[in-house]
Amino acid sequence: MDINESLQRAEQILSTWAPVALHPSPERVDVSLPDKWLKAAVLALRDAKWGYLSAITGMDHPGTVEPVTEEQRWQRLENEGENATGGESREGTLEVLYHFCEGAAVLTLRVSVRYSFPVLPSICGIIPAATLYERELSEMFGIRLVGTPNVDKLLLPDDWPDGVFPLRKSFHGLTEVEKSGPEVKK
Amino acid sequence: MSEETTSNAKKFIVPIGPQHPALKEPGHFEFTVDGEIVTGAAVRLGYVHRGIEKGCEQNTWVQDLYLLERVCGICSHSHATAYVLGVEKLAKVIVPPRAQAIRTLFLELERVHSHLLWLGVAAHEGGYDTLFMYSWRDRETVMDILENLSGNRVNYSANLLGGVKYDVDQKQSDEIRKGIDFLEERTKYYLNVVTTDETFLGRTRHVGQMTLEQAQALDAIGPTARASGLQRDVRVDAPYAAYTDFPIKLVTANGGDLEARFIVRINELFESYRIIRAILDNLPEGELTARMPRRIPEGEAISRVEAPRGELFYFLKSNGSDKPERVKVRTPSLCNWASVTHLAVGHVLADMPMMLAGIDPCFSCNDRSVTIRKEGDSQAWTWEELRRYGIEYYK
Amino acid sequence: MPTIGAMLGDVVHSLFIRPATEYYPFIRKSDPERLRGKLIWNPEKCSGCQLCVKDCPSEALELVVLDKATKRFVMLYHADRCTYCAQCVESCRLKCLEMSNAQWELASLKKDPFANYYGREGDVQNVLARATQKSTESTDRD
Amino acid sequence: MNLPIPPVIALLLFPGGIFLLGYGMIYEFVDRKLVARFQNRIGPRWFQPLADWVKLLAKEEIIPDGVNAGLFLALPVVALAGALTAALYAPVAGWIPSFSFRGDLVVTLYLLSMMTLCIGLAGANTLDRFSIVGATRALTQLFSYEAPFLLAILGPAIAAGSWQISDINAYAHSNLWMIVYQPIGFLVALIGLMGKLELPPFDAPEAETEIVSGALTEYSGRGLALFKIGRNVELVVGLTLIAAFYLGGLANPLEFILKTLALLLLTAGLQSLFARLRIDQTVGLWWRIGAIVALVQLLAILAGQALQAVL
Repeated sequence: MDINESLQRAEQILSTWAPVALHPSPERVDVSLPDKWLKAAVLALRDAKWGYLSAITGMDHPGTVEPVTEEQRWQRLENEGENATGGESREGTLEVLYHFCEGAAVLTLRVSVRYSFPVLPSICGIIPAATLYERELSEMFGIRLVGTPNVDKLLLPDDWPDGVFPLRKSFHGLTEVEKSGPEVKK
Repeated sequence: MSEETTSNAKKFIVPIGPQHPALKEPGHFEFTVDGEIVTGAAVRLGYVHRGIEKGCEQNTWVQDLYLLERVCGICSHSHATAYVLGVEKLAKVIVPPRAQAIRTLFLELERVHSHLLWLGVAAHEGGYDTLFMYSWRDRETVMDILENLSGNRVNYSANLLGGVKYDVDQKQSDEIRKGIDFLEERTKYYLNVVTTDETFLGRTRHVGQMTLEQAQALDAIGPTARASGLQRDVRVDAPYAAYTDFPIKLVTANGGDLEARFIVRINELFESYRIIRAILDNLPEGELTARMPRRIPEGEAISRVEAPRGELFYFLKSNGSDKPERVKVRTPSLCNWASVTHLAVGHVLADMPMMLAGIDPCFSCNDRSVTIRKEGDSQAWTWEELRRYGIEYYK
Repeated sequence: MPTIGAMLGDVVHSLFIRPATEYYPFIRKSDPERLRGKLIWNPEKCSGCQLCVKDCPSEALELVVLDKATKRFVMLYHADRCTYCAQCVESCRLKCLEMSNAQWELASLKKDPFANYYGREGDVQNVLARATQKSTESTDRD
Repeated sequence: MNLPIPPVIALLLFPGGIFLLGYGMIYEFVDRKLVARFQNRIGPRWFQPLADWVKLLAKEEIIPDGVNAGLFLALPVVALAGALTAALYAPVAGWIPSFSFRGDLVVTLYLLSMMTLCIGLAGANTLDRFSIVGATRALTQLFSYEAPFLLAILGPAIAAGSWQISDINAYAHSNLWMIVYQPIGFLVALIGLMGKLELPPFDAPEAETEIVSGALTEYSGRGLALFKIGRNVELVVGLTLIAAFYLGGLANPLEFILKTLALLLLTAGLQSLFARLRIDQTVGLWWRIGAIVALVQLLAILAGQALQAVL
């Protein structure tokens, strides 16, 4: 199967939801989507029989974590003048990459969610095999997947504390969380 | 995962694993049975979760190579190759052709050892211990070849970022050829055994049958998919390393049952022997390594390798430093679980180990992230707790 | 053609040949030439660049620099931590490291035999003395 | 050999009791060694079964929660006692059976089935799921091989015109080996014995890759040791009966050793040749082929005898 043909077909299928497609390398096409259109896009791919779901990758993009005081904000406004961003601490995002493969072509659907609302629709209804990937994603990154058939622990121990997600950048081991975690919950 | 049945009868669940003689590695399956018939299946992984993906973010690119090689003991070279190919893509380094050919040679030798290992394990699950013993005896041949080539039976660490460590000289080449000739003879014998032995066919024919449509819907990969007639092989679809120069013929079968999986894997062995011989005949001359920067330029790379069990998927993200920002590993076994849990329903319990073995699961491959166990009231005991308990008990 | 007992030939044949099992601790195969065993360090050429230490995935190497100008180094090699990947051998631009094909049976009741010191006699004594001093200091404090 | 042995010695020392336990262990060793050699392995050393047994005896016996403790402890003893009692009616070591009466063949066959019944009960007694599945399979298998096995043993009995083991033994000794004109019966009996002993390929009741150790999963220490030794004894008794009936009788110890070892070689070969049969395949094999074939053989014998009487 020709790579370019596959990629063009993918772009065409997805053009309704994402007009812009990037080509990071000759065999790849990257498409950014808002989360509300994820299911529709996946369904369209499935209906057109384009490739298979190869993997779901999660990525953590932490925001600026240090809290900014009022004083610092004024300071920054003075220093940077009109271009100042307001000094708001930027909220971290979690990016989820759905990799589809057809022959040599790799299509990546990129969806971002904010830390404060890490919710994505589940695609298990369309692709049953996605359940394990989704379970891994929600365990490792704390993304809640609405409609996924099974939310039992897949990889982490059963007594893993809630709200601790090992593949987030802020995770450096369990010891402190362990001490304070259960009390906070109670 | 199991569909609720209308009867209110108490479910009878047969657990297999995490410690169970059928599984040489820890994984947990719950089969809901009605008599001997399986009515539901669920899987729980993570017992050998080692935090490799997280660990990769804390090590340098060079160190990660060896960490990732240890994701799996059987397909270690596939993991290392997927990783180095991705990093080389990021760094835009062209690897000398001789190095690529030697990588491919190792990949195929690894496939030979993995498929022979699987043949033995699957036979053992079916209670055919004689086949198990013989296939593992013959597997020693390829293990010896690998040991002589790289100095190690597993974790060959033949790869380097930008090339390979070990060259193949004439003497070794002759040794490999001799070993391959012997193995080819034996493989023919095994193909005959698994396709004609009545008792064994009774355990494999029409067991765990997956149609082409099901394989497509369940996103199966590797030999499991190819046994259902699905033409899916990264070596053919997207040739990497030296597969462009030494093209692979796609091996498929149409049965979709366990017998077909045996046939596909054994026929793949013949294909591997052919490629190994072709590589030895036409080994390109030249350097073994290319210079590699210590800091990898910013970017993302996807690299796919056909491991013995199916497509291995690596996603690498670099932030321009000497450590990766994100390493995502999607191992082939993870893809094929769905085929087991969906197809188990309706089969008898006795077929379950065979079906589990049919996809050649690799639990170390599945389990990669962090495991730090919490002390206290839990079923998972830490080593310390266990020791303390032991001391208390024998006081 | 379906048969019963397809492995009959092999099974009967086995009665008349030697078992394939190796009598391991009693009879040993010779070590393959390329076997990756204990690491050997040659101090003559070392420049003290620490690349091997930096690249080691398992923190098995420590290079103590006593005096860089006169090339007085002591290499501490933990054979128990080593994964025998040979990355350090490749990383070394001056080729002062190599893997011998000896000592691969790593079983011991103590950790001590795994710590290998390489370097000039006097320097090693020096480093060892410092190490013991440090450890006694720390126990004193406790 | 016809030396009279006092009952106490016959029970405790020879040919029952200690002798049988030791001899069973030797046969276990020979069996394991042969299978190993068939698989091109070395196999265990000569004292391995003894070492296993001593180790098991020395180990703690764990009585799991939720079982009837009395039954749990009694079953291995009953199983072993059944096998040992059966040995008293069989011409073990080529000696005349220690005890003998008309119809003792039927009693012996029942005693030999005690083992499987005990294993089934032992499995059903515990709450463990593997045990229960194993017990179900063991009993299912019992129902499938028992009838053909019985029919296969009946063949020689009818030919000899007696239900007494010593009579059949004597008849077999003085006539043409029955394996020659009842080959089917011989095969069914031998394979039936393998089913009785749950040897591969009939090891579905204790298929380790599915149900760990089957009905005996919860047994440890002495209980397990007794079951194991009981099975060894049953192996010896079973081989003795088949050798006595089909291989021209057992008149002296040498004949006994040679003939039973030859049978053991055959069973070891059969063990290593096949993949494990699923329980449904086992049942199907016995009822669809085993029972019918054995029945045909029996009818042939009866017809032959009727013909002989007419002539």
